[in-house]
Amino acid sequence: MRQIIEGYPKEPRYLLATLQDIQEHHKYLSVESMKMVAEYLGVPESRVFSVATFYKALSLVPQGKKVIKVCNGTACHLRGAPKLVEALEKELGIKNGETTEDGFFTIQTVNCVGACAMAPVVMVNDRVYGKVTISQIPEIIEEERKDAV
Amino acid sequence: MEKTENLLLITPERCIGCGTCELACSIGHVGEFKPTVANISVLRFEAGVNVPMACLQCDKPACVAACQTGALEKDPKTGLVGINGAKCIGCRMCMMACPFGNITYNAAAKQPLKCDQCGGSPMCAEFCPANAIEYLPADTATVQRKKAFAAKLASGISEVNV
Amino acid sequence: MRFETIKDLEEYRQGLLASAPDIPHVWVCAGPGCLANGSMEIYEGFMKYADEHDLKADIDLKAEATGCQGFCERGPLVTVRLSKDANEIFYQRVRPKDVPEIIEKTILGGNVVDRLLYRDQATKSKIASTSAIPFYSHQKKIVLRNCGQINPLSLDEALAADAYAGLAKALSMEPAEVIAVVKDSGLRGRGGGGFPTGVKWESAAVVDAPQKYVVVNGDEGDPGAFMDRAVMEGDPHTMLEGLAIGGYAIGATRGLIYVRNEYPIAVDHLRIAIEQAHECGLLGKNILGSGFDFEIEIVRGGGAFVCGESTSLMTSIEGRAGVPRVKYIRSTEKGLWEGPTVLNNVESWANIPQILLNGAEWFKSMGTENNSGTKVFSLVGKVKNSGLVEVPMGVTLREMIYEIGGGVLNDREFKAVQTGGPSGGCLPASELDRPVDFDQLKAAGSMMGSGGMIVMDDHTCMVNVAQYFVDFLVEESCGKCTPCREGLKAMQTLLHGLTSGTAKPGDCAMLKEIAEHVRDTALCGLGKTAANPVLATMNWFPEEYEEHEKEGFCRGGVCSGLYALEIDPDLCTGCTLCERVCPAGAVSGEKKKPHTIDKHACVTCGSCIDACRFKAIKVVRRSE
Amino acid sequence: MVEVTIDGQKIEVEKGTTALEAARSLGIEIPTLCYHEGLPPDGNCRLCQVEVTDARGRTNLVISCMYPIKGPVEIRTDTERVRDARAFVVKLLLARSPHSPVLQHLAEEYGVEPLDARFVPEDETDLCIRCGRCVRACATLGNNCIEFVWRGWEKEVNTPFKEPSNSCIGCGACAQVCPTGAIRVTEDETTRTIWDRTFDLVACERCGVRFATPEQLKVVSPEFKPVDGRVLCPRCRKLEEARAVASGLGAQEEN
Repeated sequence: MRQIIEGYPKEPRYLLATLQDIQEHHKYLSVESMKMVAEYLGVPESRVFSVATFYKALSLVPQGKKVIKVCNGTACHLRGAPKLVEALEKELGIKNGETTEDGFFTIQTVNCVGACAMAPVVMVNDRVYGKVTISQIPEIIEEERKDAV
Repeated sequence: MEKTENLLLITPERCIGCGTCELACSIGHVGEFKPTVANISVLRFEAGVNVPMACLQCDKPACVAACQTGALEKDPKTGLVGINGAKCIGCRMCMMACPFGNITYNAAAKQPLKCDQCGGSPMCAEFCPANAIEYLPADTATVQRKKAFAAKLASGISEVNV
Repeated sequence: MRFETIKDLEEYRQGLLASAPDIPHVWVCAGPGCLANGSMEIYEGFMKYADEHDLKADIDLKAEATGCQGFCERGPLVTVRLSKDANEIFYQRVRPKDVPEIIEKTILGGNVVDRLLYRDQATKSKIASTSAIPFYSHQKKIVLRNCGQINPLSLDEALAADAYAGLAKALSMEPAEVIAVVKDSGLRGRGGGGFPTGVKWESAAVVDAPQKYVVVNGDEGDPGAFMDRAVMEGDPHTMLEGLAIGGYAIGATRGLIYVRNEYPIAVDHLRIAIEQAHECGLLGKNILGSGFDFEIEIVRGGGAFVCGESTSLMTSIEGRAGVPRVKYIRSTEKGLWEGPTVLNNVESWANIPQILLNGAEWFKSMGTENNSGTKVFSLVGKVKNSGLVEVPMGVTLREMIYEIGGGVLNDREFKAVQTGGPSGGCLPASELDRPVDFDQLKAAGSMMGSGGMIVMDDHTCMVNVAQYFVDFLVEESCGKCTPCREGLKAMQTLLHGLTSGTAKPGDCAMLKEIAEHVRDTALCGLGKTAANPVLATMNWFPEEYEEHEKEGFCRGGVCSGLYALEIDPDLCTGCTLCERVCPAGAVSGEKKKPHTIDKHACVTCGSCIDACRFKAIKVVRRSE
Repeated sequence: MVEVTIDGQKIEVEKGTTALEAARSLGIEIPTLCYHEGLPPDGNCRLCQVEVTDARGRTNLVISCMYPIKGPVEIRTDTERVRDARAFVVKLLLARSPHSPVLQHLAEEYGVEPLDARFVPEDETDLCIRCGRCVRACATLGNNCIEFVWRGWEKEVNTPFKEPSNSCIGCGACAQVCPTGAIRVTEDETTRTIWDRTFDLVACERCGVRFATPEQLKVVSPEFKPVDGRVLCPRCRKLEEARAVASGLGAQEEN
């Protein structure tokens, strides 16, 4: 953690970048980590918390091993993304934005992953599934669960 | 102090402790006789010694130093420490900073209160029957008198730069 | 290698061109769409095959992963060119198992693999040459000219394709002359607003300040748009070059690129390109001996749509929550860290090098009056040929959708086309012959935006579309000003009422009133344009709003519970597709005989509408 | 100096003067919520709209608290469009905080018909209008203990990590500047509680009155001086100062 934080010069402008790096490595921002960042960069804790809650790329709660991102860009929306979210919620028994109790899955909707031609698109971590249908959802989950185990 | 046109001079030796200044001040500022909200107060001691206390309009005012919004500012022309109530955010630091307890805070109005010399014709001086409070042109003699008063204060002259 | 002078650079470039071997060349598209379709496996397949079969003894093969080639619908794409003068052969929907065949048949044998060719829907004939495919033949590429043509990680390839020649030319001119060329060219900001780029540069150039900045807005946030991503990933040097030219012109020694968080590949490619340019003296101190110093750094966005707004973007670069500032003082006077700042989007910057190199007249020869040059669009939605296209300004919507896009998916009826993302609007069929440029789209009540073009068919509910954008904006509003924070929420409440059949009489009128007020009173560009999706759909499709409010009817067949479905027995062929997709088991019928829908069992999910190839599923009013 | 016309009255103002300042100098009242003279302007509530017609004849709605007068413009503060825009802002804020007397009063003034129950959030007791005066006050004092967190409709003011802030000095300026009274400060005999943090109150070593938090006294310490080694409240300080004067005049120890 300290290594990540001290990778930047001690200037307030690196606040967002530092938090992003922590997010990337630890999958969320703990209160302790945010306090360390505040101290190192000389930024008020209130501002760190403000930035941490403003940007969607940052999360205050641990994410699942597999983060399922359902693209809800316009093309994906028109081609049925909302129904995919419903199907995922049903399959995993959690709401959009939540993480399963076993810590395997988090469902998120994202605004456009830039693969509109393959709409609707679902990303599981870095893996992209294109032209997804509701009936494929259980298979995808099964496959990813095996991978996570 | 040179730039000040007039000085509010307090001569406690003359004070008879009648409290007229407090009444005059409150009537001037809030339109009623209410010594508790006056910006001047008379402190009465034994043996008939009475001391009126009001803002000394310090040269280097602690209240101004404590104020972060510019609500309190010393006017370089008149030497007055003025309050812009609209700029006050109610932190009350001025009140704590004043070594003489000469600023109060009106919580209902969300305003700090201190002597503003009634904008050039202080009521306290006008109504003081004993000339314990005077409003006189600043010259060598009056400045000297003011310094003499300040020197008697517990904080002493050096600290307040009066 | 370090270029000390312009002459060094040009000599090196000539050397590259002269020494390039004339060997077969394979370009595997590694744009976002193809990558998602597994194009990396194909690329690796080529490399592996070449290794294993010791191809080099026989024939030298150059296989490369490129940026987006545009025709995402048909991906993964592989382009093959046998020699310098030969036509490019375009292979589509290639699978890893096709690789040996392409090598053996095409590269070694000189024949095409018929199965992988594009089949033109209109003529029903197969087309081998890229340039003969309608999707490409109507395009004119300036910004995308290198995307899909070069390896984005190779500086040499970029240099062979004229990279930094525009910068070299600019450095031999006076800054004011550079600005004059950009002004003359008529280039307007490609981010959406269409403000003249040269004028913006000039207003920053005249300000005297110790530090000025040029900034790239790469926070491409419009849902359904990925133009800038393609440029940053596929041809990073062009944008860096444009930025350096801008820096020289206005007197800025620092450039910043604000890249959307969701684009890690773009960040990687830009970072590598910056290092490459730095190493050989195309960035850094005393560039090409001109005395001009210029440094570029990358700033990653944090996932906030509002950061596409200029003042929010700058606030975000400064390391704070990306909240906009009241803008009565222009950024060109006081922007980033209070310094004069020119902010342009990726596409604007990428146009600059070619404008410098070829001149303002050349640029003006394309497009329409006051709208010179080209525009990149991501053509997506219910259109056959989804993909990335670049066309001269002034091409009509019809050409875009029907000739390049190949028409509406499943040949359904066209209903609307949405441009400008959450700030834009929808245009109906009656507007199809409208030329596409800044002024024309604005006149029709939409806007150019950054280039998302989303086609919608008759199985689209315009109230739902408006709700989609408002939902998006409610989530993305920074919440600073009252109209955007509270007003959008109120609009959302009304729209959800309409789409769920719980609207009250007068709700549409109230929605319109609130939308107009939000437009007039919000603080920043996001808020001021946030009402556009609602106002535009209300303007062109008032009947749909009325039906939702008064009858609880959704003619688009989208809003659950607000319609019923029937199968037209005359059109139904009994193919059973609808029966198979129905999650509720509401469709029944014998094979090859017209099917029927049990309205009581139907959950109105609409899956069958999209599945039917014969337009046999009809949306009807519910019978109580 | 620039000459501008405000509601028909001409006035000369310094370049850069805001429309609000110019109007107020003529005694023309423009309602404001997020604006506070002692704080940097933010322009977020959008209540102080006025219409400005520039030299080219273009008329726009602007927010007067931040619109800088740069040329000879005409400003109108009470047109139908202006009243309409202000009423819209009030209507939205009132839906969020239906029990706010300040908003109720504005709604009455602008003839606002409140939005129906669908637009009122579940927690209708929320008085905060997200104007950020408290945040700016705290930042101006250099304490930075509260900030906006989350965004959009979810946006609210809170302490870091929703924990009691360790940089808070309990001065209560945030509550003092809040235009709607949304911030609660509670005091009992010995403590003051604000933003979930409870502060001891320092007792005057003479009269025993609890008058400040230790954190406040620490901040003010360059100016604040104990008298004779005793921490005194302002009233007692005044008394002690006067006593010093009095004893110089021969007064005896009183009481």
